[in-house]
Amino acid sequence: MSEPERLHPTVMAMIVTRDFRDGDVVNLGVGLPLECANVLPPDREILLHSELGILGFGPVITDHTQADPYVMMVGNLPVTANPGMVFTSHDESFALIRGGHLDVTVLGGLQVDQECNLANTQFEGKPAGNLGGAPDLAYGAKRTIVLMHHTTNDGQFKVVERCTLPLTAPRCVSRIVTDVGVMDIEGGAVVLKETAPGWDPERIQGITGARLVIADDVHEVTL
Amino acid sequence: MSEPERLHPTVMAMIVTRDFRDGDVVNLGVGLPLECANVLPPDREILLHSELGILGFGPVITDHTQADPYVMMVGNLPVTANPGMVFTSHDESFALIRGGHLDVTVLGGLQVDQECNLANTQFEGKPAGNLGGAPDLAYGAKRTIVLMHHTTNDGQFKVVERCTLPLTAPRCVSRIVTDVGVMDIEGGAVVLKETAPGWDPERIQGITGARLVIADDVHEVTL
Amino acid sequence: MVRPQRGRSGPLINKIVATFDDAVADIADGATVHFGGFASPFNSPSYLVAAVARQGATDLTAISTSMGRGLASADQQSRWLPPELRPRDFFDIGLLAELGRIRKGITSFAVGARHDWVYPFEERLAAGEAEVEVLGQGSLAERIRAARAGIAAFYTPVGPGTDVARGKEVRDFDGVPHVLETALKADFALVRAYKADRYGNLIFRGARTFNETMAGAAAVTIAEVDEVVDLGELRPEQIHTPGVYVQRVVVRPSQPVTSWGTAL
Amino acid sequence: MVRPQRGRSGPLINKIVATFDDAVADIADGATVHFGGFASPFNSPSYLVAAVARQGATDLTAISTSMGRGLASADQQSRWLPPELRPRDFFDIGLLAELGRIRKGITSFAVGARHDWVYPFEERLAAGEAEVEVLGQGSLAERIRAARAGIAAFYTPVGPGTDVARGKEVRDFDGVPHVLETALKADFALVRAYKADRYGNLIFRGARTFNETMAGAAAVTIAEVDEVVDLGELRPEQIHTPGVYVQRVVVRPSQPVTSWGTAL
Repeated sequence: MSEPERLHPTVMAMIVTRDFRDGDVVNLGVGLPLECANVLPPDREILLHSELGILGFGPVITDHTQADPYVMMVGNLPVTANPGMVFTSHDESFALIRGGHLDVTVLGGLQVDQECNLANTQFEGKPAGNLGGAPDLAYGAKRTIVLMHHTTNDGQFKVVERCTLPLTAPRCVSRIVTDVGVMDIEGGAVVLKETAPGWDPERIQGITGARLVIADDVHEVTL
Repeated sequence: MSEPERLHPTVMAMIVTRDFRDGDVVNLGVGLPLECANVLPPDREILLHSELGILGFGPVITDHTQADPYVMMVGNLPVTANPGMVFTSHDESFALIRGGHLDVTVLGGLQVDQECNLANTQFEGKPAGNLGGAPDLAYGAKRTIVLMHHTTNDGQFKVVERCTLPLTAPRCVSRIVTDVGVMDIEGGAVVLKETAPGWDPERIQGITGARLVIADDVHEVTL
Repeated sequence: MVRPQRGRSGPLINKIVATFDDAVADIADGATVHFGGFASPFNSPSYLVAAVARQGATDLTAISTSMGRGLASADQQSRWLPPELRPRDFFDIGLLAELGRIRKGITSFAVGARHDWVYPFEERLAAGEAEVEVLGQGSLAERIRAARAGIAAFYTPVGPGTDVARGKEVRDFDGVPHVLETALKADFALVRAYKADRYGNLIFRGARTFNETMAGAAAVTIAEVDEVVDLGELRPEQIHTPGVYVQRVVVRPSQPVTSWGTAL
Repeated sequence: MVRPQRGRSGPLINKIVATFDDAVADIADGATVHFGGFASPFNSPSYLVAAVARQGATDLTAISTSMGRGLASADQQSRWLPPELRPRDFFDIGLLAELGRIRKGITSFAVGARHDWVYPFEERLAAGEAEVEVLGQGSLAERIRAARAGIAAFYTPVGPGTDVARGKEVRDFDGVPHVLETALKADFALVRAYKADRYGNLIFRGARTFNETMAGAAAVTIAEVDEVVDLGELRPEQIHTPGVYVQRVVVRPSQPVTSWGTAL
């Protein structure tokens, strides 16, 4: 029995961004989280932040001729210069993060556990890791959302009872959006709130390493 | 027997500034120390700093019509905007001070003792004091020069064996320039190096609360 | 099942507040407030101070580089300007001290710098009606910056060997004694800037003093500005304070209002 | 007796150095060096890195947000630009790792972010020829800023509960655990800026990354700039880094030099 289709990254990003309010200050990690920059309606005023010192940028630029190499986010991706944009130093950028001035951070994840711990630094087979800005972001933002595939390429669980990889940040994750559903971590449990079309809770539990609590009002994802 | 004439503040300032080298970064306190800004030859490039966040200013402006209220140093004194001037915040201004980026600070003093301690915060008769920027300046500058009258208005000693007033900063003063001479503090002793015209060492000792060591080459002040 | 995202869900960002009285209306008795500037009519958040005076909040902890001169300020602080240019709308926190609103000052300049200069806060102190914590400007600025930056405490080499270090932890780093100082976060920060946009981005004119330092070091930062410009007019490289540090912006009146009692 | 002060006693301030090779000539083996930028051809001090490679200093402690990709950098990092605009003169500290010059890295990105991206420093690490200290970018930036600001150490809430806090003091403030981090001062800081004047005042273009953070956090800060302008051309409000933080300035060549081995 083949598994149902998983959610497209664009849809995953739309699930994350549907709750953003105008004025929210949101840091987007590289990879999947950055998709969020591209699905925000242009009439919304969400201030996007990237830790190298840019705040208030718009969508990723795909037309190379329009790219300004001085307006880019982490990962050397050129982004749109929105009115009201600000540049800072790295130390001020993290003053802003650590000082509690971010509303949301959307991070990628390798493992998230039911104690809200996040591991997103790859150590396996590597002599060291890459912490990047995630430790500060996960601590400093009022809300940390992890946006990731529900399992690894080779089918290993990423939503787990207890992270086995080194922690990037402890007790920080409030929501997990994956390609099969939406989970909130509440009171030490992973609560399944929304499911991708065709994915019932049992099937999601089957690819999840933590026991899922099924929300009373669990429903198919809406945008 | 009336005492010889004391040095004019302008001359005192010239004694301080004669050792400045081009490129020196110098903070000037209010009061007597500020005289230094006015005696620097215009062809010298000494970068004057004031702790509210201005670096690289020129002489105090006396022609009111030329004053720019946005270019002023501590004490609300308008100063000249030299090319290359920079404005900063207060925190960056003190990062610069504390971080060791100042060559010289010229401070006023109420008492200086032979252990290089400085007291320049008035407490007598007041319910509290004014520390201002002096604690950081005296610590952070490579060299702290105190520019002050040798005695108080009512004849009390200001160069003393041990400060009796609360300390502003410990073990910081390297040179004292007063209206009767120049003293360096070396190895726990106040060493008299230069004397004002008409003031011999004995007479200076007579108005000094610490035992003066007379330098072998003590001489009349030169500019 | 997956439907397209709907449009706008709320108002555009607009931090401009119509009046100074509105801007400070929610400062409660007992609040801790950063007051920016550096004792000058040209960098003091004068109209915000006056609005706090009108609003009546009392029992305040005031964090400010100096405790102010009170109503005599404008003349004394700008005596070097031609009389016709002297601002008549300078109010500093001495006004709040005069009105008995300040329970505690955290400051670098607690009193008049001469025996015959006696300022309102000093009189309150002498009368036992207020308390004060005096520290050097560098430690004051760094403690405020730490609050903005989410740093709980830091070790500075400035303070050991003086009264400032009393009761505080002193520890050696590389053989040099350092004193532990903690972050000074406030409920409100009142700052003065030159231009702002509706996002709250600020630029300053002249030395940025404690205005830049304090912006973002409080739950609510309120900026008093000379001018509000269109979004995009302030260039991203030139903005000193990112708007995310600022919650409210109020524009100064085009003509000076010389009485602090005037609703504005 | 009191004679008028004599005239000039030394040269005017001029921090402009003629060549990159001159600028880095005194970096000794074993030095600790801040490398600015953030993995982009447009904010990396590329020509300074190349000059250090030519100069030969080894056994370096390199402080940098990432440990670099080495000679493959330019293509990989600017693949989103039209080929004709891709800089061919991007050198990052991966070059120094390739040459075996780095004994220790202090960084946030020690390795390639994918299994199949294996960078030079990572190979050295795997071979036991280098060591590394990995920490989050916020703590890295703050430790460097602390060095610039003369702060010995600080307590940050970021790190407790993770490997970063191992062996470090953890202390509660307001019930939240904080880890003690110390200042990271270097012998040299190599930074990239946009414009400079002869005082060493700098302005940056775009995000200022670690370039602004590191300027002033070393005994000697060297700035690689696109352009030197006349003194006074940079407005005092717009200068990002005061010249007192900068000891040397070198101008980038007007035409890209694509080989790191070319004396410059």
